[in-house]
Amino acid sequence: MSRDLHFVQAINEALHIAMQSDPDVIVLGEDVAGGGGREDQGIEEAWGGIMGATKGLYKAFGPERVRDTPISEMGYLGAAVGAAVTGLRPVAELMFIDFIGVSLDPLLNQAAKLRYMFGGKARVPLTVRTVTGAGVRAAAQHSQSLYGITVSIPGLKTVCPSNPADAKGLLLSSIRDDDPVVFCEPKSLINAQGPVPEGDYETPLGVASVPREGSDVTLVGIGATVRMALEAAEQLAQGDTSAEVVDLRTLAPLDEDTILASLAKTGRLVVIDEAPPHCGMASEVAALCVDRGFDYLNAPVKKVTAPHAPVPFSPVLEDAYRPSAQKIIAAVHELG
Amino acid sequence: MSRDLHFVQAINEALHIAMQSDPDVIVLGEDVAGGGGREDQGIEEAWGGIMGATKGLYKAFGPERVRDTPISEMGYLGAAVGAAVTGLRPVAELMFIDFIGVSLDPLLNQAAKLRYMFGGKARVPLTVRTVTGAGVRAAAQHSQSLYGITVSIPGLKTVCPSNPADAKGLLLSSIRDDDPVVFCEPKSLINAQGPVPEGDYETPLGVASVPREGSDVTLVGIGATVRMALEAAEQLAQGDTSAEVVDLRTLAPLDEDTILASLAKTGRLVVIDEAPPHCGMASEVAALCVDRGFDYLNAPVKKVTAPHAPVPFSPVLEDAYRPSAQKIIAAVHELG
Amino acid sequence: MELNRDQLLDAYRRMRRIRAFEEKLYDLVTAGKLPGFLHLYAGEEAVAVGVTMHLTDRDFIASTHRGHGHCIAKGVDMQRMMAELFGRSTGICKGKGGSMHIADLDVGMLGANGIVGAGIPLATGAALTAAIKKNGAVSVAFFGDGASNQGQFHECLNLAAVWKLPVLFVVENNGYGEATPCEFATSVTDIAERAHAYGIPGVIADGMDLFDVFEKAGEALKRARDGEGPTLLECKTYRYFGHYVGDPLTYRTKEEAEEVRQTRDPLERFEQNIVEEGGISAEELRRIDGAVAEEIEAAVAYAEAAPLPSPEEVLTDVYVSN
Amino acid sequence: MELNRDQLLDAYRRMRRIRAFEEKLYDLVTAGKLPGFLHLYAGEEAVAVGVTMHLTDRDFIASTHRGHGHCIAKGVDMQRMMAELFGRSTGICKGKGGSMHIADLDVGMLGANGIVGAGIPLATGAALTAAIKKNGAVSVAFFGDGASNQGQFHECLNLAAVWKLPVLFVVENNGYGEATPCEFATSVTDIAERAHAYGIPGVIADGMDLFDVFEKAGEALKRARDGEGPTLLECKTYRYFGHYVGDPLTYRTKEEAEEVRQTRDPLERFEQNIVEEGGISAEELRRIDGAVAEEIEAAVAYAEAAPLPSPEEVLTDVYVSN
Ligand SMILES: Cc1ncc(C[n+]2csc(CCOP(=O)(O)OP(=O)(O)O)c2C)c(N)n1
Ligand SMILES: Cc1ncc(C[n+]2csc(CCOP(=O)(O)OP(=O)(O)O)c2C)c(N)n1
Ligand SMILES: [Mg+2]
Ligand SMILES: [Mg+2]
Repeated sequence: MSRDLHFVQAINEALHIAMQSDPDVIVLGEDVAGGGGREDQGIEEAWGGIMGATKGLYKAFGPERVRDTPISEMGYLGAAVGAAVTGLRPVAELMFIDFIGVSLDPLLNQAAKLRYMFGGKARVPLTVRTVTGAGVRAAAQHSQSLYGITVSIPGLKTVCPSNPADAKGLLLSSIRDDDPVVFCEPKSLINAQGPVPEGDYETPLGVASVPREGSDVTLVGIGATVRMALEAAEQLAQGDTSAEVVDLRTLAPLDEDTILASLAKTGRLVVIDEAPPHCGMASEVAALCVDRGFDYLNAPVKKVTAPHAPVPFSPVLEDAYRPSAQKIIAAVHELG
Repeated sequence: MSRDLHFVQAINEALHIAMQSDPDVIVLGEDVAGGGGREDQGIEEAWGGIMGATKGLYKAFGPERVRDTPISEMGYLGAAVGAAVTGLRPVAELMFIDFIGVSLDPLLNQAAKLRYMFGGKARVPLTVRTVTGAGVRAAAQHSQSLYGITVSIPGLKTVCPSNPADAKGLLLSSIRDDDPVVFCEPKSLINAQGPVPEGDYETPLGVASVPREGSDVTLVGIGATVRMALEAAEQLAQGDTSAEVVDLRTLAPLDEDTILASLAKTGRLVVIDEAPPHCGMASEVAALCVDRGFDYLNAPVKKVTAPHAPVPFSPVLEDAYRPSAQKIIAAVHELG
Repeated sequence: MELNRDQLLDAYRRMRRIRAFEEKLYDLVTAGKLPGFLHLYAGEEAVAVGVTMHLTDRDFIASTHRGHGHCIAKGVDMQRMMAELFGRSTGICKGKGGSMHIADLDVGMLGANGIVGAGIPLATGAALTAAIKKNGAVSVAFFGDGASNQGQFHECLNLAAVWKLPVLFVVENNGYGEATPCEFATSVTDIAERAHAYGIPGVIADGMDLFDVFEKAGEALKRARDGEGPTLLECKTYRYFGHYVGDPLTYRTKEEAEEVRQTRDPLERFEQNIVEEGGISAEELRRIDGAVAEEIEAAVAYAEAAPLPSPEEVLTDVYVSN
Repeated sequence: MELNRDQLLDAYRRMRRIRAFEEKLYDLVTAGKLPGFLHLYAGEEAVAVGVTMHLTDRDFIASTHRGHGHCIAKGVDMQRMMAELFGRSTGICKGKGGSMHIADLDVGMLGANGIVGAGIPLATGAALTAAIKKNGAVSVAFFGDGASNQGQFHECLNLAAVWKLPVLFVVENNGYGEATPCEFATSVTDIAERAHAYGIPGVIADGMDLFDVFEKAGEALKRARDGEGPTLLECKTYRYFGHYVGDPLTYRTKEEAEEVRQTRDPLERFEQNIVEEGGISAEELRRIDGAVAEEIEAAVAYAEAAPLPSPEEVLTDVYVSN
């Protein structure tokens, strides 16, 4: 049975299920309860996370397992790594992925590398939930799509769902995965609605989906750009171009086979990413195409990304900055 | 007039010239003097930087302009941004690029974005010198080639020289550039020798070089892999394959035209990078080829990179981990 | 340190501007007229004003996500601030920055900052410039109680202490970091205590009392200008609105906020004091209030009439060279 | 806290092992037999041993780039450590880690760490596990004076304090961070002072005196186990060799190091003490020295004979799932 839920509710449901089903799962981050521990003052879990994703966890699972942290991302993410390697399964919230600037080391040099450096002895079952992308006028330091950084780091996995049902299933898989996972929640989707199955289910990591089949061109989307790709596909259909849409879902490990299978069918590919163009996922997918997919290619691979600029504040500028169905269609037309 | 100098000596010379020619240039970092300020104890500039790159600066320019910092990368890089935006031209040393884990924010969210966020009012003439790459048995946390991260950040420039002469000229350009530059010194080249012109000269940013011309295949190298590419080209020549070698020199902004011109000539391209394969420079170059260079391509673009793994310690493993002339030749042969 | 009549009136005017500006923003956001996220400074006026009264345009300040008050106190033009918040091309940052990135280097304002704690190294660096150029300037980092748990706080206080930089670290302890009370996140009651860890003076001021802030900031800035190094000044204060406009404020009681407003409001206390002892009449102050209200209206009018940026602006100002 | 005869001998043996191991490494590197960069712990033995004597395998420690001493004290197998340093496949990390990443979770050793300060959050996290699982375990973070200027130090001491975690923070103040004397980089004379910033006890121990370290660590660990939260323990110590093997040691005088060896050597002071007051004979200690020397030789022999990893190993152990 499914019901329509907001993206953030799907996340919340996954967290409840994960904590329910495994006592080693803990949740920590800034204001994940929000004034947790003030029951005596009649105040309890005032926020449940800045987006509400952790609502109800404090009441359900108590102060030991649901912890508001100081504003110390490096410290608490690092502590989460230490906890993960000694027997817990922490789900840490990094309020915005932009804050990786003050907390990269625990991911880059610890979580990602401990297992390897220790010759296979360690497991780091850590999930870092974070929010990515533009679209809500949050400007340059709260709107980035920095998953290209985490994808580039061997030892990490990176996930980015495009809809509520996947969000729930992928988060459950991420939490239960024994490797460190960076779980990206696109800001512009937080309040998007969609059908979400009830109960406990896992959407496997490393497997892309094909939300729309087509034969003339492949549109590869990530998180928030999947909807743009679907919208573009819809409009292209009216002009007699049949576009197939691939939703990467997991950015690392990348489901190369699904991308290549689609390319084999269509011979043309456009990849759409909210991030700026260089050293990101768009280039990664293009590089895959020109290596393993070379024989299928009938046209250049086009990237529709943000420009090589920080995210501007003004709505006019931010709208011009982001990818859109229009830009995707223009790129498809450029393919000839 | 040129003389043969070690890479690190070329760097040192550039720093002397830069400080000499502009009183706003300051140098700061951990042990850039090393016990600077202990003249009364008969100890002065004990180290001159861990690699010796800053030797003699303390004596020549004094304690105000040459500053040993506490082990506080985020703090002193952030302060360097603040100093840059208020009138100095700081050259900060980040001892190993791996330490970006504890110091990303000043680059990611400050240096790179201030000008844009301030509507064009700020200038951030900051240079961050750092050491990259494997090859000296320094293991997982001291051997990374993380410039893919800085390249992905709009607002930063990233430079990586492959020889002493370029190191000097590019460093002078970087210091004098009004934008923030991350200057990468490949660890395995630090003691490499080569002819270095005397005096003050600048090698322009954003311009690749072609250290070897050829007609059958283009080998794109970065920093330490340029030598590997040249070695491979030499060996390929014996098998009647004429390889052209492109040395990127600047990773951002990328000299797309030089790459494409070479590809137009050869129709085949292999890109070689010390970094792991995903979301890095190798994918970036491949993506360029399959977009703007599509019409020139006669074969897949192959990436010769480190594997998707941390850098191992054991010499056998580290040697297997790194790109090599052999691997490049194998990739060229794969192109058919 | 005595304030003369002009200074008293100036202090009042600056505080009133901040209060009026923030209240106007609250209304504008609530009416759906402003994009983005706003963190309002109302309640904390005495801190920004008490400190910046000691500064000239050559002195730099670095601010936080809650930056409007610091900007206004430091002299950033309110019309252009307002235009920025409306996302207009005549905004102080051409509409590219928005609330969390308002800056104006011309008046020594190094920017609001969306990264908690990240203004601290910027101010430290400005102090380094001042020290090396020996130009007599000082700098000030404003930041919150929550920010004092960031690594950047620690690294920079130590750095500034060993280098004896002319910088003042002002922690605005408003009792909360978002929804979390200070005592749940911060292991000391008085953040000024943390000065011990750096061998520098730690001073507490009543952040709701302009005179106290003015005096203690003045002493600290004198030390800084005299080459005696940094000070950590904790101002105990309170924010009247939520963490951001839209915050449901479920983590504190209405009574708590009401009581502060009734008993500790920085504008009212200041008024009481200067009317009683400074020979200033309430009417003068009401005239200022009126003039400020007009300034704010004019700022809104200016902003609303200002042109939007053109989409090509997305690509400019990324590099000096473009 | 009294040490019985067995404990005294055990402490001596562990300290001797560390000393002998490090001296052997110095010779091996100097002879060009070992790859990579080594940071030797000789001189600081009393710290690692005095602290870890209070721990069992269930308790975790996190270490630094200067980690061999902590490993040996915590019970990591010396043969497999040596094999690791030789880059062999039977090394404790299969040759993948090397000196700066030696780890053995089975004995509660969370790894040496190449990132200054990065062991601190790992130990803090281990303490969080202990607190949540209520398994009575504690954890210890060892780090240097230089590391106390890192943001991670600050963030974790605060975090551990507000959460009252069972963790001991041991700062090994050996007077230098690389070539820079502590007082040039660190704004307080006694790093223990920094405890004030977190409202936790700050204690100074003579890091060259096993008894003093043992006693003060014992008290702090008792507090931790009793749920009273973290302690910052500063051990004043000294490293005999350079920062790394190869360091030209131009930043300190020969006399300085010589004097410490003559007057404060932790092994000699300990020996004097236990021979005089502990009823232990010098001969017994010489027998231990001999046995340890044999252990070290055996470790080298083991390592030299051990197989190299096969190149395919590069790709394993990246993920659990591969
Ligand atoms: C590095 C970082 N972490 C978290 C946030 C999200 N955030 C914005 S303001 C804030 C609270 C700051 O509290 P405090 O420093 O006390 O300042 P106040 O809001 O009370 O003025 C948080 C957690 C951020 N912007 N940057
Ligand atoms: C984040 C980081 N910065 C710098 C270094 C380089 N480095 C390695 S050890 C060291 C000195 C550490 O000093 P201290 O903490 O006092 O430890 P000690 O070496 O004296 O034991 C430095 C700067 C590093 N490894 N990591
Ligand atoms: Mg606050
Ligand atoms: Mg030290």
